[in-house]
Amino acid sequence: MSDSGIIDYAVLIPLMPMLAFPVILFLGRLFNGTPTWVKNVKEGGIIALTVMGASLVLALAVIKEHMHHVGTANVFTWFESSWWNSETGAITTKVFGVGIHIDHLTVMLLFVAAFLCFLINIFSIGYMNTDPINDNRNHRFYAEFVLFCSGMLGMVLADSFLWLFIFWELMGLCSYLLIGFYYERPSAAYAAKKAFLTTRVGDVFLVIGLVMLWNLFDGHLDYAYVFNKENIAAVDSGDLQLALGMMFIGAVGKSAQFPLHVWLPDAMEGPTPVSALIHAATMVNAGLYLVARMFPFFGGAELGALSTLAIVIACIGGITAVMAALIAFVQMDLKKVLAYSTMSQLAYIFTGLGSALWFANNGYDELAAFAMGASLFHLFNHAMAKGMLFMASGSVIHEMHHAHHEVAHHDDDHHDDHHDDHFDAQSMENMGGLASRMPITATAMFVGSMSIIGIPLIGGFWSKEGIIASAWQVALKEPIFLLPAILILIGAGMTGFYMSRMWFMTFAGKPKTEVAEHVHEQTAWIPIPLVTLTFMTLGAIVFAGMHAGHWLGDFESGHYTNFFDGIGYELEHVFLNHDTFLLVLTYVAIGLSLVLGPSFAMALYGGSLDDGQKAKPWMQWAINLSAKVNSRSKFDNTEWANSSLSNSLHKRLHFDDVYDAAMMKIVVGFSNLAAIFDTKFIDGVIKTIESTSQQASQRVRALTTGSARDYIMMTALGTLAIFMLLWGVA
Amino acid sequence: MIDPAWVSGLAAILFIIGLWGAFSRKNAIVVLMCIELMLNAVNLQFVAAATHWGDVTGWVYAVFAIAIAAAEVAIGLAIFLSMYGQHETISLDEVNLLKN
Amino acid sequence: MTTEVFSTEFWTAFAPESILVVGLLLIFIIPNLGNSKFRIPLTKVHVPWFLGGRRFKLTGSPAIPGMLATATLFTALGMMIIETIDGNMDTTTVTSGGIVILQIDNFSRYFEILFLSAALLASMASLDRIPAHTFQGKKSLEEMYDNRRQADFYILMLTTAVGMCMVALAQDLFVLFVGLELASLATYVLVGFHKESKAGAESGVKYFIVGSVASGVGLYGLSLLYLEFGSLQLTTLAANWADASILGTIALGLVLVGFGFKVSAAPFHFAAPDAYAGANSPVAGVLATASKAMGMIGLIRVLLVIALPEANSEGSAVWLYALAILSVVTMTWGNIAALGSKNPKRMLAYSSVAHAGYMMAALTAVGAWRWGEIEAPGDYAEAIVAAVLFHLFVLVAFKLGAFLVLGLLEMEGGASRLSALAGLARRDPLIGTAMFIFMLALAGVPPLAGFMSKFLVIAGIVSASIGELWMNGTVSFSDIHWIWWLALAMFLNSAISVFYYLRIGVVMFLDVPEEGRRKPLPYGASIRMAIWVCLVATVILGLSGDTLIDMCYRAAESLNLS
Amino acid sequence: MLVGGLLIIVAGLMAFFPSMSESDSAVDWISIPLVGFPIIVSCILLAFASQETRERKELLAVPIRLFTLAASLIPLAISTALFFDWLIMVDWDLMYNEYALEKEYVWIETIGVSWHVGMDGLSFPMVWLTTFLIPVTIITTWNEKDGATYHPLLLMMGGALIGVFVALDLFLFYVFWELTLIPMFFLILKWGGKDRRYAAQKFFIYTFCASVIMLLGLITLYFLQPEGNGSQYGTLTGRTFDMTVLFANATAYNVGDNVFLGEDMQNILFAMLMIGFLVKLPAVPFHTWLPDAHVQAPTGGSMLLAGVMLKMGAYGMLRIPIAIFPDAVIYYQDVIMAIGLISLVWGAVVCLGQTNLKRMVAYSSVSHMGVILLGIASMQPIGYAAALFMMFAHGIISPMLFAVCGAFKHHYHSMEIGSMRGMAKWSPYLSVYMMFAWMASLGLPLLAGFVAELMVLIAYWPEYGWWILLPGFVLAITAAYYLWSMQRTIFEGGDEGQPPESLNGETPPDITLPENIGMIILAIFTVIFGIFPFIALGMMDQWTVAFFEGVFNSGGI
Repeated sequence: MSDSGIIDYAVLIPLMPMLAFPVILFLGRLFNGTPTWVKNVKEGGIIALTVMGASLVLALAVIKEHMHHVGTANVFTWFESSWWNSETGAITTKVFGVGIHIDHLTVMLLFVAAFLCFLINIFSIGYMNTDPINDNRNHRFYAEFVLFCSGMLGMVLADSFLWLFIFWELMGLCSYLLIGFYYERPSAAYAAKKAFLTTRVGDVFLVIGLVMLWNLFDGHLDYAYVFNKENIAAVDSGDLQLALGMMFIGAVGKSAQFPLHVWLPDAMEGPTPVSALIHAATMVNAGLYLVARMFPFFGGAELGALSTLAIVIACIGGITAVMAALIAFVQMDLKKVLAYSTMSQLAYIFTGLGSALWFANNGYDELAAFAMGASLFHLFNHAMAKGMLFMASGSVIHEMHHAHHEVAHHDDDHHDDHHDDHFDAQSMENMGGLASRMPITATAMFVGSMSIIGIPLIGGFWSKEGIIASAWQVALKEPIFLLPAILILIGAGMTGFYMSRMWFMTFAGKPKTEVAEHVHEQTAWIPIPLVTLTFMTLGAIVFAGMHAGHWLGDFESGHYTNFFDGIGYELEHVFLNHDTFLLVLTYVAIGLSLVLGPSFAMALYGGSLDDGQKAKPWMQWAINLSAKVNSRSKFDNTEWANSSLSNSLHKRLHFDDVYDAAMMKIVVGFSNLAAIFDTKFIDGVIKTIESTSQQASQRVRALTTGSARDYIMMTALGTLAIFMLLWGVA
Repeated sequence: MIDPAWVSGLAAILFIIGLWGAFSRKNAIVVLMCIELMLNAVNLQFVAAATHWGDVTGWVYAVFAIAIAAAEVAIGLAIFLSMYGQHETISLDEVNLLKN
Repeated sequence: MTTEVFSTEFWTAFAPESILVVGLLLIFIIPNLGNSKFRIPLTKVHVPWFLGGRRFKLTGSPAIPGMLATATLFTALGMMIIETIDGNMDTTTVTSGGIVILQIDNFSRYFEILFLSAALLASMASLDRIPAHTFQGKKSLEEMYDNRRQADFYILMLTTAVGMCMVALAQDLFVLFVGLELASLATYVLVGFHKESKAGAESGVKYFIVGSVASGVGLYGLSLLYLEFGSLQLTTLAANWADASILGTIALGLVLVGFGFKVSAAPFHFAAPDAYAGANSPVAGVLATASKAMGMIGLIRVLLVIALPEANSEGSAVWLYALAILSVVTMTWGNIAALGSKNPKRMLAYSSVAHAGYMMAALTAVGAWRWGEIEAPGDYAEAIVAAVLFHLFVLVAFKLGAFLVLGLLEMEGGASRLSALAGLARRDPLIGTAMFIFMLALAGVPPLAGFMSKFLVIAGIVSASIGELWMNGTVSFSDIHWIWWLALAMFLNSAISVFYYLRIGVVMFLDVPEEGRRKPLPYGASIRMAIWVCLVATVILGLSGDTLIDMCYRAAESLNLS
Repeated sequence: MLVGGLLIIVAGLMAFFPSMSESDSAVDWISIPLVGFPIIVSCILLAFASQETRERKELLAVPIRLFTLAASLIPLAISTALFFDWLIMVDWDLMYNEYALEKEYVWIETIGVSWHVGMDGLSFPMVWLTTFLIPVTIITTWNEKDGATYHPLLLMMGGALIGVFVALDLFLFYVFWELTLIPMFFLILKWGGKDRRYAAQKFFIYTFCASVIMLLGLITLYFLQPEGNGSQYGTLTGRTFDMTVLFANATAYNVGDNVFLGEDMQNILFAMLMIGFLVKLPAVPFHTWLPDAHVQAPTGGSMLLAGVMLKMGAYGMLRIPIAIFPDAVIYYQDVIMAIGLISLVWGAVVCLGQTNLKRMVAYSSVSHMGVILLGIASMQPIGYAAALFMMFAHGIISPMLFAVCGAFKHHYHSMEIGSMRGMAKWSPYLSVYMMFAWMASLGLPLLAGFVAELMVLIAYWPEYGWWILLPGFVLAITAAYYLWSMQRTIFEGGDEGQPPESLNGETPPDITLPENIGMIILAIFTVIFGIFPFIALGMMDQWTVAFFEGVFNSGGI
């Protein structure tokens, strides 16, 4: 089945960036250092931007066309494979192709990906091209950037799990390259390796899952075939659950969930736009996308047969949500806080998806649709907000760098190269009071944080409530689900704390260093995406009004024609729920995230700005409030800060240590043993054979004594021997 | 007339003595003599067999064998001479430059 | 065709051999031509007598004997090849008094060609190896020696050739033995030819003594055979073999020893390495190829022509186990000993022991099948014998070739250490490459002649082990005759042998030449020519051995084994 | 320019001979152009060069090099033209036991040996690969010392390798099989590293010992054939070494109860043949010759060794024992699987502990060759096709790996991982190629190696189930050692980089132009075959189908 129309050109969406990759890379090698290339083309940034813009336009066109119906297109046959039945001897040939598949899920992620890629490209031009450290390597950045975008867009558009995986790996590669962008830093090199390797572990399972799926579905991995209800029903659901479980491990790796989460914080070694795009907004969503893709299996399979997997997914989500939030409590690095926050929020979505899958598998179609919608909406909100947060943090870091540069040059002109040495531009301990100095950034950060925390009426609130509600609704039916349900509820409060902590430490209070006093917002390009996304986040109610259910596959249902009806329904659903339990739950969650978490944060880290400095009014109240709370409460957390829990939180709950030890001690140890076995044993055997035969040679040749008498005697003996032999036979 | 079997027996004994002597004696000349002994055993055997079969070829063989033995002695002595020239000994045990 | 000795037909048929003898006599005579006159007694009439006196300058040149020998061998060889190559050769049997003495057939001619080729190459090489110094002026003692012994050397060489031819032609075991002795006695002297050196004298003594004992034992075996059968005619013996008593078997064993020494089978091989090491290289080459082939004729005659069971009888040959054990011991011993040998000549000697083992394994295979069970046993036997013949012939190409390369090195002083070969490929790439190709051929690397021959030998063994089993339906591994394991042993041995053959290559290509061997190699036109001939033969016979294989088959067929 | 010229030649060939690939083509496209020509030309060049003095050799190096390159382009042009020819036809006629461009000339008629050459879907990709790699290798190692003899040796190697792949006669096959040893032996011996003496001998002896056993198996098999009449049959033995006849016999005699060879006979012969091929492959525990040979071999030697020579083992397996003894394959299925799995895991695990770059890459070859065995053990056409594609893909990727190692050695005089850091600063091109090659080798999608690995896994699962975790584990380990080595060469080193001590303070250079050209060609083809695997996979798939029809379906299973 193949549609025609705009979808025929959909393949260009990933293809254009992919083709731009070599162009930028090699032109960069050629033109590096020429002023035109550096100033006007922004070392490839403009080329990339053009390409991403074109992709975005095309993507929007495709989205418009396929908003309400599924579209598919074949591109070419990738390979053919044949199977032999050893019983009958029959040989069947399976064709495996490449194609485009567009449905609701695709549409949503396509928008997120294309839109954010474009915005972050704009941001990068501002961020990357003004830093001298990036001279001579920016073309590399843009090349890898567009390749990544191609991977992300391709993954979303792919029409089969295999092609999903292929683009998934492509993203992994780009992630690796971009984390290691500052290749000369050992920490970057280490982080890049770690990221690739950890996700690779997940990918291995994903491949195995694909292989199992391939065999279950008779050589098909394309959505059109595997999502067919009859085909799903024909499959043994136990096997299916194993296969999907394997694939889920891949998703765990990619989306940095427990226990394969260790790579994400380190991945912040990459340039900030990379963190924004790859490690917050798009690539880490790939795992979610994969799990969301599994939805039809749960709907189609035998009732309850796959619910174990759904529970596992939700539990992993719950555990990660709390764990990441805990670690985020103690992080001082601005980007690392955001990284842990990303982990935690992705975990929410996993829990939501788990609930949706559970519902789907147990026959609660409407609830499933709701939970699915909530999860995907959260994905959307989180992508927008987190992308913005990262860009804002990038803005902060960038300006801190500039300020540091200025300050350092002001103070002493004697030495120029000291400024990189000991100053950490990313540490929140060096910031403070930036709200007035960086109004746009502070606003963006403010809105973003609120969205993540789940402040009512803003961004993530709508979706987060849905996720918590869904999880609890499952928990009412399935007691094991209480674990993730409780965990994410606690996590909501923790989110409130660490996000507020981050904001207050950075923007409120007095500047903690001299550098922070000299910060200005001065870089062009950067505000564009920040402002855009601020409005996107604030306007989430609009998207919510299109009904969360819309994000779900069933296009026929749950789709309000009247826009304001939708908003009304949404508001009613959240704040005046007819189900008392859910109503209470909502307010508990609001209370936790809105009141408890931020209050603690204010108490610990709040404070007023410098005298004479004034933030924009929409933030000033929060700063004032925090100053008040802070001064009222005599809250001392030094004891807690020195506790062993805090220590282990600083050490990221020892996961990295354990993994490193396992790798270095066990695997490398075994490897050394194997190498020794090769050289000592196998080669040893050969050398022994050789030396033994040399010795034998010595012995044998020693029989040739040189005395003719001995030779005669041997002849005589030989005669005798022949004599005996012949006699014996005769 | 003596039964050829006895002659054969004598030949066998001679042969064994010759063979034994060939590797138990050191002196090259004695070894050469032992080899001659073996050849003589062959001659005796031929003659005995010829008598046994009443066939004249055996005699011819014996005559040829004697000629061969003679040639062998001639060459052997010449070779021993050259050995003596170089090694100044005719003890076979002491001529063991080439070995292994 | 049957003819009497010295009849007209005899001379026609034996023209090549006659030429050899004439050449031999000429080498006696020509150098001695001089202005001596014979005074008729009691008169003063001086009749020119020409033998002795002041030698003529032209005929007295020390170079003459070598050229004469080479020319003679070349002529005889050419005649034989022309006669044989088209395959339409008449069989000529020579009788005397009812006894068949000699027979010219494909088999004997084949071996004669082999012997003469080896002798020809050796004498060509010796032209440079033992150079005749014709230049004027002061000569060193060494050169004087060389000059004086020119005639001796080539006379011995031709004598060896004649003796070997006689072995090939003989139809009577005793005649065979006489020929063997003729050749042997000449080679004893050749081995000890360098009597000015300790090694030369010593090797001559050892080879002589052990050889004499072995031939004594063999001769005694013959006498026992005669005692048993009353005749030493091959046909008679073959016909009566089935009725032989234990005495016949014992005699067979003793005869085996005589030939075993010639083919240098373990444990009769001990003198061989010493002899090769002490002899000069072309002579060692002849020992390793022609002399071995001579012994092989004996083995084939005795074991295959005489001592095989009748075509329709059950059971395998009586010597099967003895020969199988002997062959495995021989090949393993040779290879193991060669493995550690640091002297290239000894190494080649041991390798030739190993090759003897391979050929004996092939002969074993002939005795293996149960003659009664097989429809056409002769086919198998012929295939194997042909393979052995092929192997013997190509050995002349690459083993003798290898010895000739060593001979070239000997021209600048001894070649008894591996280091003498060091850097040969750098000093003279073509000679180095040739040597490497000889080594590869010895190891049995395709597409060289050595591979082809080994391949044929093994194919022969395997074919005999399988026989015609495939006709009976399903073939199971246990149905296969145990001699199949001989093939495996052969293969394992060839695998071992690669070690030492390759080492020579490595030394030649990698190592730095030792002191005193930095200059280019001595030129030596004729020895190089001989090496090229060997090289070309090694390659050509490997690439396309059809003509030679056909010749071998015809030779094998003329044995009338079935 | 080169590529353009090549395309022109290809176009010209196709224009003049529109039906090159027709099986009854009157022109013999294989014997002389593909096999004879490289060998003869190289022999002439070698003989010519060897007689010159050292100074003259230096002078001659450039013309000889150019001539060798030109000579090597001719086979490439022919094989590429054939490739296009088949590609356009789409329906491949390169089926099992139906050969294109088949030619037969009687060679040694007494024992039934003929010069029988032809190509099918199994051999053609390998032939093309060989013809492709030789010019690439020559270009990449353009500046190797003693070029006057080095490059002709590479050419000779290529001719012998093509000979192995096109031979349809067991004897011929064996001849070429052994012939490949000789140029390689010299390449290692003359241009090798410090331990070259040991490595060269080990290489030669290992393979020779194994192939000797294989030869015994072949001869035994030969005599177990029924006698026949015809030009291919030996006039004296009545049997033939012709593979086509052998395959026909094998299928004919495997039907029903009339099993020609007893089960144990089949198994023993199968094992004997396999030993030869497994050592060549190499499979653990016969693999230790490979790291030594690679580490000591010069770049060009390594490229051909890894690129084509190892595939001879896999090719031979599929060509002879598996085709003739289908029952034995099933009998030994688990053993093959186990050997493959052990090779796979062992090679990868050992890699992790290596500090020598080339040694690591060599062990990774061992690991990848294990994948081929897994494909064979899967007993599915898809697995076989995957094995074939693995051979092909690895044939493009591994030369690049070794080209990178060679360039590394060439420019930094060291092979130690970690002896230098921050290579990206000094040698950006080399870093890019290194990263690319490493990524391709660890099976990154859209590069040639991925499809093969995936297909093997797909074929593996239904047969062996959860054992699949081990190959999966290896995928991760492979990534680990590659990433680890990159981390410590390309990355790190601080702002100034950390050049290796072996440079003695000189500035580390980037790679030279020839190396650049060679590697970029390899990289381009890695991508092409990664994105469009069907170019080669199409014929492989159809061949395997025909193979299964012809072998397993006609076997009495």
